[in-house]
Amino acid sequence: MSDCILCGAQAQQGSDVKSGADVIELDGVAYSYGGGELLSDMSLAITPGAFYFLTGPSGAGKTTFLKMCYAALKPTSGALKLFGQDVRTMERNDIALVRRRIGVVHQDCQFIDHLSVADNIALPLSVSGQDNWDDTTNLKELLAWVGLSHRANALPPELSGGERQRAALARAIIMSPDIVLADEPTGNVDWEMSERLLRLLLELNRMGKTVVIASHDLSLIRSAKSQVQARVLRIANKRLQLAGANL
Amino acid sequence: MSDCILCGAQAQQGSDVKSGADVIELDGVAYSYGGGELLSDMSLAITPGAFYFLTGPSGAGKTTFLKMCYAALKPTSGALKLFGQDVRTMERNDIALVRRRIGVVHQDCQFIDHLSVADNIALPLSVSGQDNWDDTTNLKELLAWVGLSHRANALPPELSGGERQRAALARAIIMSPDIVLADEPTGNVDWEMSERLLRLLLELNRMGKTVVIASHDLSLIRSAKSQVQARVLRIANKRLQLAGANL
Amino acid sequence: MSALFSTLAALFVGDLQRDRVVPASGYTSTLTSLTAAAMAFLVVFALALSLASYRLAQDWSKALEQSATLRISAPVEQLDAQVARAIEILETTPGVASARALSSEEQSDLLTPWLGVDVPFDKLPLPRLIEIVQTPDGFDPQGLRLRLTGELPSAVLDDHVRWRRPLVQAANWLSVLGVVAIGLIGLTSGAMIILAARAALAANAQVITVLRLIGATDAYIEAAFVRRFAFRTFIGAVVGTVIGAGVVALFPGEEEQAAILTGLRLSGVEWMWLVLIPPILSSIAFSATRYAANRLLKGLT
Amino acid sequence: MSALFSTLAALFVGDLQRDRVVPASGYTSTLTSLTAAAMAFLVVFALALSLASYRLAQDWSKALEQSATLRISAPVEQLDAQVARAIEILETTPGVASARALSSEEQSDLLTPWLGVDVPFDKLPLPRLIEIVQTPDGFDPQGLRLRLTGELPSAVLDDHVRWRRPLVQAANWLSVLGVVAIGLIGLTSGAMIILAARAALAANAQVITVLRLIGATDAYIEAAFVRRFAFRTFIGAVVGTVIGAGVVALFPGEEEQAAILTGLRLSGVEWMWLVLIPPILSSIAFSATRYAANRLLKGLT
Ligand SMILES: Nc1ncnc2c1ncn2[C@@H]1O[C@H](COP(=O)(O)OP(=O)(O)OP(=O)(O)O)[C@@H](O)[C@H]1O
Ligand SMILES: Nc1ncnc2c1ncn2[C@@H]1O[C@H](COP(=O)(O)OP(=O)(O)OP(=O)(O)O)[C@@H](O)[C@H]1O
Ligand SMILES: [Mg+2]
Ligand SMILES: [Mg+2]
Repeated sequence: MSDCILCGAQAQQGSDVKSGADVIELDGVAYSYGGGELLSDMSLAITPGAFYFLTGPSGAGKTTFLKMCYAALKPTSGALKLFGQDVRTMERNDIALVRRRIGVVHQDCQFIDHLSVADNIALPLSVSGQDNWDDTTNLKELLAWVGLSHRANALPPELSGGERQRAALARAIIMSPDIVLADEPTGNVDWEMSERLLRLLLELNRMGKTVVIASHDLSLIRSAKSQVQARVLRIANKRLQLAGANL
Repeated sequence: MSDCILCGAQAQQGSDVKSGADVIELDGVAYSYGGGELLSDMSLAITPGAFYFLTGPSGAGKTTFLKMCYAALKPTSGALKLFGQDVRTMERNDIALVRRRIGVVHQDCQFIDHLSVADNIALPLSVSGQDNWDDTTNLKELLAWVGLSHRANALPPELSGGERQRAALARAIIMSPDIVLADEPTGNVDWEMSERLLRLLLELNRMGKTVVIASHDLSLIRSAKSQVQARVLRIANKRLQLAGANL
Repeated sequence: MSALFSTLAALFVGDLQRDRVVPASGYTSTLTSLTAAAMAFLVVFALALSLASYRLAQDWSKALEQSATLRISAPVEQLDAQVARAIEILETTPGVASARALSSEEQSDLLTPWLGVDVPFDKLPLPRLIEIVQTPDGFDPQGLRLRLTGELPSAVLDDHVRWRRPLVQAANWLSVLGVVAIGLIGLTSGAMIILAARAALAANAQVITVLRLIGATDAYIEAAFVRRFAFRTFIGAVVGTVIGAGVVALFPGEEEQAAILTGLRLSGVEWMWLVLIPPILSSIAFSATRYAANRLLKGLT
Repeated sequence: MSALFSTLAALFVGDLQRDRVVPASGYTSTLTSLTAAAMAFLVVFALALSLASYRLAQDWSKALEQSATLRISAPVEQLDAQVARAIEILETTPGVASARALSSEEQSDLLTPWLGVDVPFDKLPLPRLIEIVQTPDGFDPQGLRLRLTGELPSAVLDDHVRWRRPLVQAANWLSVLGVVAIGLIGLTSGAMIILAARAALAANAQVITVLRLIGATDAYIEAAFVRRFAFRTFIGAVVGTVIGAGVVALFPGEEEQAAILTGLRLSGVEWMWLVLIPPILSSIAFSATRYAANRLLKGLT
């Protein structure tokens, strides 16, 4: 299964990604949490600038798949490469560095509860040593975009469910990462807000970023497909399938 | 704003609820987290056996509203009565006892992480001293219904997002409570599963239980309305509004 | 006593179903046990030190009581009269418990180490010695000397063991210090156990939130935590006390040592004190956890 | 030394931006400070006890060195010869450092307390006393007596302060015990700080997860925690040491007390030892936290 060469966003791909090289490459990847295999024999090559949806019933392994894509889990068999590096040979430090190029929206959004929302969103910059980054403009813009300007100084536990998801998305994209992996980013927000978040992700994609979204929100997927050349992957019977035009 | 007297489920209302008395009664309730008022002047009487949806944009106060309904938050002004008892005069112990009659599905489902899923679901029974309850049949049935039979012995952190929500729902209803309050119970599950969970809630409602669901999933609401006399409340501009037939 | 008993009974009812809601192990509970063990161990030491120095002070006080002598030199015919008069004076002196003239045999015994048995003591014009037994406070040697010079110019007051008095005070003081140390250790344990309990409660904030959500009463939640903690502390304190007692038992006892130190080892009924350490420490834990749990719960809904 | 210095330097660079990711306060960090303070306080005490009993052992040893006398009674004409012979024998006895006959003035001084100045010592057939200075191990009194009876049947060996020897051993032993106690306290502090650090790390599991998620390296996370903990421990240890030193300074010193106890108070250069306590304790915390953080991080992805 290889990526579509017609993908419109490829032309503007991020400058620090080797041209043409796949950003995520799975080759016969399988995963098991200890019992039977949850995912097996998955092969896929995600080229820079692609836009993917990941669907499948609850418990199919969507989150597990995404966790492998940011090296939080290592495949129990098969080879997985991130930016051309095989995760099996990656040291803990390499993983940390690779993650700076991957923005992740976790399904249960996790924050540092004693830091304000704004500080949490800016944290990736501090962690990667970009403390001097001009946060007064960019951060404010980002907060406005996800509709959290008025909650910037709140603590994460004081946010509503949807506000947490938006904050998590803001944190994931503040570093302008090469890949954005989002796990149910619109699970707790209403239709208008999820449209708005989708627009944000589409814009990132237009800038050449690769986007992978796990979601079971069919209307979101339909809406995205009407705006971008998005591919829909489905996890069923432990395998990865490319869903057809009809979802 | 008073409850519809035509409500079909009222005839089969739970035997331990005073006939005709409202289970939740708001009279000019307002709430503020310290800043301005988030919710204001809300009046509503929920009769036993009613089925309500609660919608509104992210951050409107849906979770806050539900928290008041199980006395986790006390109104900053106005009167709120649960089963005829005014929450302002309730002692901590009274609150604990009232909660045994209210099943809550929290938006960020919380479990005791070192107890198995089955133990977590059975916990309300243990807490209310019904340890000798026949858990081999009822619990198993419940687990099967929410599709968690195969995960009964897993620990909560090992569950997928959707599995957590289903476990939380199972825990909320195991005591066969008079009221079920569910905050986005289908935020992380696919369409089939959310239909199934809805059927479970509808069945409870037919047994005379009162159900209040906060959700922004319009298709879920439409589906419910086709099966039960469900009312849709909307929080907008700090007020509670009864949404019309057209959502 | 019955409160203590019911506390202990509550501790040993085992791992009730409801107690499973509190994680059985964890760093903070290990820490609690270790703190209790360390504190119990130190209490045993402080107790041994305190009791030993108390005994020392007692012994030295006794020695002090017989530490003064009055020496009267006079022509043989006046000697008895002067001795009698001296005793009269002494008996009216504040701080003197009793006074007694030594017999000539006693006097010879005192001199033998220096002169050997060959010296014909009975033929010598030896002075007479009066042994003065003092009250614990002792007398005022200057005042006594003044009184004596008038009537008995030959009398020489020898208060030669008087220098020991500050030592007795020091020993007494050491004993009090031991008790203060025990108090301090108790306070510190209390503080540490409170903090450990709070840390554990904070670490289990989610457990508590869940329990409140599903309708658990404060009493239910409190009991689960309090039992766990009091039990942990009890076990820790027992271990600490036993180890401490073992080490103290290795100390030189009174038999092997001479009178002054009288041994750091505890003796007889003193060992009974140790039995109190675990219940006292776990009572501290009991109240500390109860207090911490109460405070935490008040903050939740 | 330079490692220590850089550790200390790292401790005092203040609340760096990155350190904010670790909550500034919390029960476990208060607990860490308190543990460090309590432990430092106890170390000061144990140190004072150890040093005081060491001094005591030294003093008593010195007293023991001059504790034996040999008494020779003989007809006046033979006395000098017998004394000379006795000294010869003594000087070849193992355990005897030196032996010296007392002059008659010294002998009179010894007797004055008992006999007064009126007794004509020079006219009495007094025995001669030989003072024996012993080596620290002392001599074998039975063996010496046997050797003496053959040649000098009148010689009486008086070893009357010999009973003090076990006391010196006891004091030495107490001093060693103090050092052992310091070691134990060090180990216990280490264990408690490790546990407190782990408890804190466990309490901050979410912080660590989030940091890993957004690409923080192990070194970044470790440094934030390690600094916080070493600093907490340092502050606690300083406070504990200062309070301990204050209390020890209130102890009776050598001036006020007689020779035997020689004061629990530290003297002169001994105070310098205390300066070492905080850096040592915070080094323990440094390694303990580093170890705990390392272990925790290895378990995360
Ligand atoms: N740490 C774990 N240990 C054991 N099993 C696990 C663990 N994490 C997840 N699982 C199991 O693996 C399966 C897949 O989980 P995953 O979270 O990937 O599902 P998902 O597709 O994201 O589902 P959802 O849509 O509900 O979030 C589930 O059955 C889950 O219980
Ligand atoms: N503890 C708190 N302290 C201060 N503000 C809070 C607190 N909890 C919630 N809020 C704020 O109150 C508002 C309403 O929160 P609430 O959780 O009720 O929203 P919601 O309608 O449930 O939204 P969502 O659909 O996103 O879950 C939000 O703006 C939120 O930030
Ligand atoms: Mg998932
Ligand atoms: Mg909400």
